[in-house]
Amino acid sequence: MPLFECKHISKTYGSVVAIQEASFSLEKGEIRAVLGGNGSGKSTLAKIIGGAVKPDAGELYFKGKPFEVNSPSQAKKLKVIITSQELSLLTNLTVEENLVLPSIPRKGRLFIDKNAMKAKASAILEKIGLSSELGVLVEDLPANKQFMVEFAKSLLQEPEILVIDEITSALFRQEVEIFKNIVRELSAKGCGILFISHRMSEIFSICDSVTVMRNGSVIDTFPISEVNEDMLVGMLTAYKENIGGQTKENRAIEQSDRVLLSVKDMTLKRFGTRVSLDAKQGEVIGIAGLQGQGQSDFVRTLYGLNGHVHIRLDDKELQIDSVHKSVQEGLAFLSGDREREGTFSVRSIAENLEAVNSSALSRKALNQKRLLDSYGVKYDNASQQIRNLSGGNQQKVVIARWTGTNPKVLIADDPTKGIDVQARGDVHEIFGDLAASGSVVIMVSSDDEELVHLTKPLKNSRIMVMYDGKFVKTLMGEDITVHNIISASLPREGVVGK
Amino acid sequence: MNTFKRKLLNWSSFPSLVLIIALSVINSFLIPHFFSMSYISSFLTSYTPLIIVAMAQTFVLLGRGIDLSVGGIISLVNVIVVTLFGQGWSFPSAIAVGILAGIIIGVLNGIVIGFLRVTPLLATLATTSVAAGAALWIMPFPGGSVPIEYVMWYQSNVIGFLPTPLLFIIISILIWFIWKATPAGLQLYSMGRDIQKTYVSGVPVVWIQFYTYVSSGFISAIAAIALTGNTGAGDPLVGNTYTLFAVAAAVIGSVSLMGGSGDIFGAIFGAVFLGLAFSLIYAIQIPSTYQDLTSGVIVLLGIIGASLMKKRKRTFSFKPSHIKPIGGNQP
Amino acid sequence: MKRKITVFLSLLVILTLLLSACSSNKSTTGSQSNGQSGNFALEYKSKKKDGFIIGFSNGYFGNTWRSQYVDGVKRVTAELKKEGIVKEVNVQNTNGVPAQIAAVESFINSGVDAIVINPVSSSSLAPVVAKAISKGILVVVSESGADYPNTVVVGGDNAGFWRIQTKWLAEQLKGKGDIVEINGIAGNVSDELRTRESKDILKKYPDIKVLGSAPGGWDPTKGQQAMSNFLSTHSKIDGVLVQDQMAGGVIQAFEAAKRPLPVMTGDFTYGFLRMWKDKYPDLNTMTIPYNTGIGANSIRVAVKLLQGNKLKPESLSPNPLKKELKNTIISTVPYVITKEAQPDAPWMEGEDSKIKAIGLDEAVKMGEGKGESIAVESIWTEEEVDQMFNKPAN
Amino acid sequence: MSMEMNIEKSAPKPSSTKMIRNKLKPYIPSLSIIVLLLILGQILSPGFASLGNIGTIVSISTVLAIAAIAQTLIIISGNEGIDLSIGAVMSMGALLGAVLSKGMNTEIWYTVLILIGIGIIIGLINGIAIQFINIPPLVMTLGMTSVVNGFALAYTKGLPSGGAPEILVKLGIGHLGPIRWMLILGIVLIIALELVLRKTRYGKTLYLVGSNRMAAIISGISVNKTVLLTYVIASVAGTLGGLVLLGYVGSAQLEMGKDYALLSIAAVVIGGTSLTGGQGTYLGSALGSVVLVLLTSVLVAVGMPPGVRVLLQGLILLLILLIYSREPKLRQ
Repeated sequence: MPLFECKHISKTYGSVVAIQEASFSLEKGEIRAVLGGNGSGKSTLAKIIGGAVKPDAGELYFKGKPFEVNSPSQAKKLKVIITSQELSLLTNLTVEENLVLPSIPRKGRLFIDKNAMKAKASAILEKIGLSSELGVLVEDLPANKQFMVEFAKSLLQEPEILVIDEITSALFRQEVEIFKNIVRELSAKGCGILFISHRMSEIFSICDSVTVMRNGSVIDTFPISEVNEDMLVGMLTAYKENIGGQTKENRAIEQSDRVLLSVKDMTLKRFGTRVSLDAKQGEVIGIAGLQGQGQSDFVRTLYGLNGHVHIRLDDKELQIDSVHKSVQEGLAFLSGDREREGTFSVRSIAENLEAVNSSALSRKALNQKRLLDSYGVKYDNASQQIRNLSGGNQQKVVIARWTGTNPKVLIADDPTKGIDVQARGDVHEIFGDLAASGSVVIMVSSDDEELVHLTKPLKNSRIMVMYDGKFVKTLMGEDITVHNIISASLPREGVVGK
Repeated sequence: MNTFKRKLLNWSSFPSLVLIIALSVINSFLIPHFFSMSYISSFLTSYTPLIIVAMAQTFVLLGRGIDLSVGGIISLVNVIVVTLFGQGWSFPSAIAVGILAGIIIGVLNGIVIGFLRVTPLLATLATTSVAAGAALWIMPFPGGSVPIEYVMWYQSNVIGFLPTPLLFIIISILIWFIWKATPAGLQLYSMGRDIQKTYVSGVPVVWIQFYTYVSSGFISAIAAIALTGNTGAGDPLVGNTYTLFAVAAAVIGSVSLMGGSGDIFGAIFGAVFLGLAFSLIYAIQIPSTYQDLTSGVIVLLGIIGASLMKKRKRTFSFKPSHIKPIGGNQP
Repeated sequence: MKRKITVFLSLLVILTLLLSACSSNKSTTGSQSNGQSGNFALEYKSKKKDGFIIGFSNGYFGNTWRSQYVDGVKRVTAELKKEGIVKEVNVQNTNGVPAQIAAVESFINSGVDAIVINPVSSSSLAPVVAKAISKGILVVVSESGADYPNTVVVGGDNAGFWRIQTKWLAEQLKGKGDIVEINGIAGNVSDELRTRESKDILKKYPDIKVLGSAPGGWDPTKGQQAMSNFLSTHSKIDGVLVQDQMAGGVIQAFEAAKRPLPVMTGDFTYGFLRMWKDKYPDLNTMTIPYNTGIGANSIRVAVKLLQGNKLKPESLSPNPLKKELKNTIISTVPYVITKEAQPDAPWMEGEDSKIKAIGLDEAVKMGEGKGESIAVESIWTEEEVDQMFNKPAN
Repeated sequence: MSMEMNIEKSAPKPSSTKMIRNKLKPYIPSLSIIVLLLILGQILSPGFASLGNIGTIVSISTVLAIAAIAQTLIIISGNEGIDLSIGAVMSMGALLGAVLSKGMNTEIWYTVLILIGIGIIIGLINGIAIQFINIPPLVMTLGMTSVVNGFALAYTKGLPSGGAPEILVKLGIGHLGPIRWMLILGIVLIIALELVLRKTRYGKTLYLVGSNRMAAIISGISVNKTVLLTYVIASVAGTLGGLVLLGYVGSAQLEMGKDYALLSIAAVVIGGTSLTGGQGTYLGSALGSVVLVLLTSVLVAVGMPPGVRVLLQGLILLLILLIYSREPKLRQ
């Protein structure tokens, strides 16, 4: 008898089918990877299992009995826990308060037992290597630590089924190791684990089996030993030749020595440092570094989000005093945080597309259908709300919003976060095309491999590594490797004066 | 010592405390006997209902709701207590029924907002009509009375020098501490910050919402009992003016309308600030046609002042402080 | 979950009981104001002859009637200050019971000699008034009815105001027809006193049918909306019994509906009178100023009392809210304004001889140079006030 | 990308009837309540649903609908946007309108100009405090209410001179043929506002700003300008709406527009505009205004003790909200 079983689950949002007749089962102690492209229904499936989304049809069984829950709290009572990239942490509470929120220890049935709460929290924090964060407000934690706390929160609930929805994407290497150990430990105890991730290396290093989903359907499930990366990717997508540029030829980009964008001694407020950058026409620049070393600060400052900056663009000296000005001058900014900085969720796809073009720049309307189709956006009609699209499709609309205006410089801050392999390849291709047409692309990514995939195949490209608010290394050509990025990212004597 | 200082400076209610101190200094020059016991006791007699109703509002605001029905509840409780007493009920039992009525309106709010998911602003706008209409129906015309002993007791000192109104405030604070000490206290703050995340964390959020509105109804009823000690009679329109002042007091006390931050002491300070502002206007003889303008400007300055002080604390980052990036590169 | 609710509810019950128990604690016997049998205000013993400080608390502020009422207080204060009798009159406008209590408390704390109060509630200011009196402060209730013990009331003549107008309307309709009523604020004393009166009068005219009555809150906007509603649902409306400020709104409603203007009561502002004279000379209406001078009158009476003068028994009438309490000087309506002066008309029968029946032209003339929203007003002269008091003994 | 995929991914266009139904959908609740209330009114008081009365009710609704202009725009602008000061601003517009125009037609343009100026100032203060000092709109406009009321009182000393110029009275109660000017004004406003919201750059931007402020900033939209402009338009609509109110009532009175603050919020929400911003139509708000006016009218027409009327009004409003103005369920 499987530990958990889904039979013919379906769910639609409006006219968009999220899951269609999905079935699979999970054994006791099994670590199962779930792999799928954008809108393949992984996250919806996770939410259905966790009780936060109600399926339209289908049956769920847990330990052989029907699993009928009406809320996350009921699922939690049955020890079916989900932990997701959409963190469930409340930023105004402390770490320990967040950890115990699902089941607050009580004394005398009515009151909170503060001591028990602290004890419970410190035990788990020690396990994940964050004991020093006891009592700290979650809003004061960096993102990677927030993800670890989110993970710890699920552990505290002693899961028998644990669904992990892409929480490793923001973690550091050493944290990923801790994470893997804990997952293995859970599995040894008999917990069934669903691991949703795009990171192949993680999938291959911890999972026992893998379920592939596409377009809301379960394609198949394999023991991990029977598949390799290429096979999986092949199953995910109809055009495997584009993935990550691995099999792709170097693109011919118009050679140009003309400096399109030049920044001199731009101050990064948070670090008190000054940085400079010259970018030539057609260049793709990857910005790398450890989490929070100023990569985001750099691109955001450059875009005018942190106050006045002085730049030289297309042979013009410019005082950028607002984002509006940046956009007018041909800068574009793509954020990976779609929900907050990308989409206008209650507005239509068409309005989302026109946000920059007609609202900010008052230009003539775009050819929307052509744009959407050329990026392969899956949609019903352009007047439907964008929130009905899957995450990856939403991000494509946001990208189309910018490329439709022919920007001179495209700045991207971790633009492929939470996007599947296939869409990621599409995005890289779009960036390459843009550079080929003479623009500059500057991209920050938390994923070193991604940066390598983006820049390596291109001639006019480099990776700049940041540490403590400064550029510490520039990698070009054959030097562009994950290994070199990591070694340049780490603090070394001579680089950091402290 | 240093951590105490830091804690104090970071305390959400600190700005309103500063406002109170500033206004007290001004008032002490302009109002004779400002620091006398008799002044303080008469101040408390007058403003205790406002202080309490601001606390009631705080419960709801913390959970990212709003309760516009508090004024209606006060009127309703007031006329019920007076009417029942007039019909020969014992005063304590009349009070018990009155408080029950407050709770019932709170329950109505809680059901409509928590379970049936109507926007709080409009739901309570509708229930305030229900409460106020019921009050007017029960007592179409001001009148009746409560035992004179009760009025005397309310306006005297309960033990030695402790003014009785403080007792009502203390009871309300007690309710707050009970709330805070239970899981519901933690869940309230978390719900105020993000209801969806709190729901996903397995917290029964609709019940927490329900409790906040019931508590608000209950505490507003306490405010009504205090007010009845001050008026000694029934009046179907008596609570009208409290609703918006309660919101203003809470906001001046840095209780966020966005939920999840602030505490009950901020609300108390905010209410005291309003009281001091009005006292100031009564004391300095402003021409009557300019009084409304003056009080309006003072209240507005209070709001702006509290906001500015709060803002100074978070200088870094252009993002609203309540939403932090998820997985972005910023710490 | 059920357990939680039980715990929660029982907690509420316990707290409720606790609170009830506290409240029933009759801890103080207290010295209840002054033990004397008479009325403190009527028996007021003068402490000084001049330089009085008076607190004037006006419990509602938000229409032009009140503005003029308060303005009257200021005008008479200026006079009295010039004479040196009064040192200061601190006028405080507040809205709502709690604010008015606070304002009166503040007067008590600042040590005034007398408080003149236009209470926003006929009942709810009793404790604070009693507190003031217990501190030896003279309290005069102005305009609005309230039956607070140990006070003197200088009351507006709500009863007379509405009695005469209702009678007039009934007479114009010759005792027969369909009318609608647009009243003030439900739960307000003045409105209650007025509507009681019209009910009594209309009982005597069985053939006059009241089609409906609606509260207009003395707000012309609401009055107009109510009238529009009546107009649309009743094809025949012969008369409208509408209180003062809303009369203009009623006319607008009729105009908008393109219906002939009915027999209706009017407004006492010069704006209305001029409109009546110039624009609607054929309109069958009348008006009685509900006297904005009552505030000024109250101050005058308060000063006399402060000086130790005693009111003649015949100056006092029973309190409109409590007949056995004889503490009220009715500030009778000064004029009855009809198209032509009709002093002998049936509606004037039995009314105070001080009420003057005047014609529209005369009334308009009185208002020359005055603003549209100014109401016809009459303030007692010092002599008139003197006549209400016994001659000083010395 | 292959052609094959394009075909697969662009779904068929929905039929035109379906489009129309979708467009009408947001208005169905208010329209059905209007019909229901008219029938109820007709039963309780024959003649209620007559053409004349419907005209009257629509005209009365126009005043509320003007307040709803401000409320709709501000609520669409998002970020908890709400305007509690609109009632006070309208009262002030009426009072100053009477005083400045001295009741004369000749002074009307001068009056309008000054009122627009004052509206701009109030809107700027509101907008700046909300946008730059981060004061929640509810609180800022609440504070502004007492300041505006206080200002109007101080300026007029509570005794406004002048009156309603004839031209305004004509607008307020006059007819063009069989149709009331107010009805025409209402229709003109609906068309104008819908055009502004749908066709102008400001309108399109407003929806985006209301939907997601941060995304709007990133997209290079001048969010501050849009929000400030919205508060300014709202206040100007308020002061000029005060003139319409003055014409409708015929005389100025302190706080005569007081009730419109909360009523307009209710109208907007009944009209299907979500309080979270980024969505909504003005036509909906106008229909919501009609619903509210109709509700009061039915209750007045029936005749009952005042307390009961208020109570019933509350219960019916609650019922309306329950039927179709509910927030999404927590569980999707």
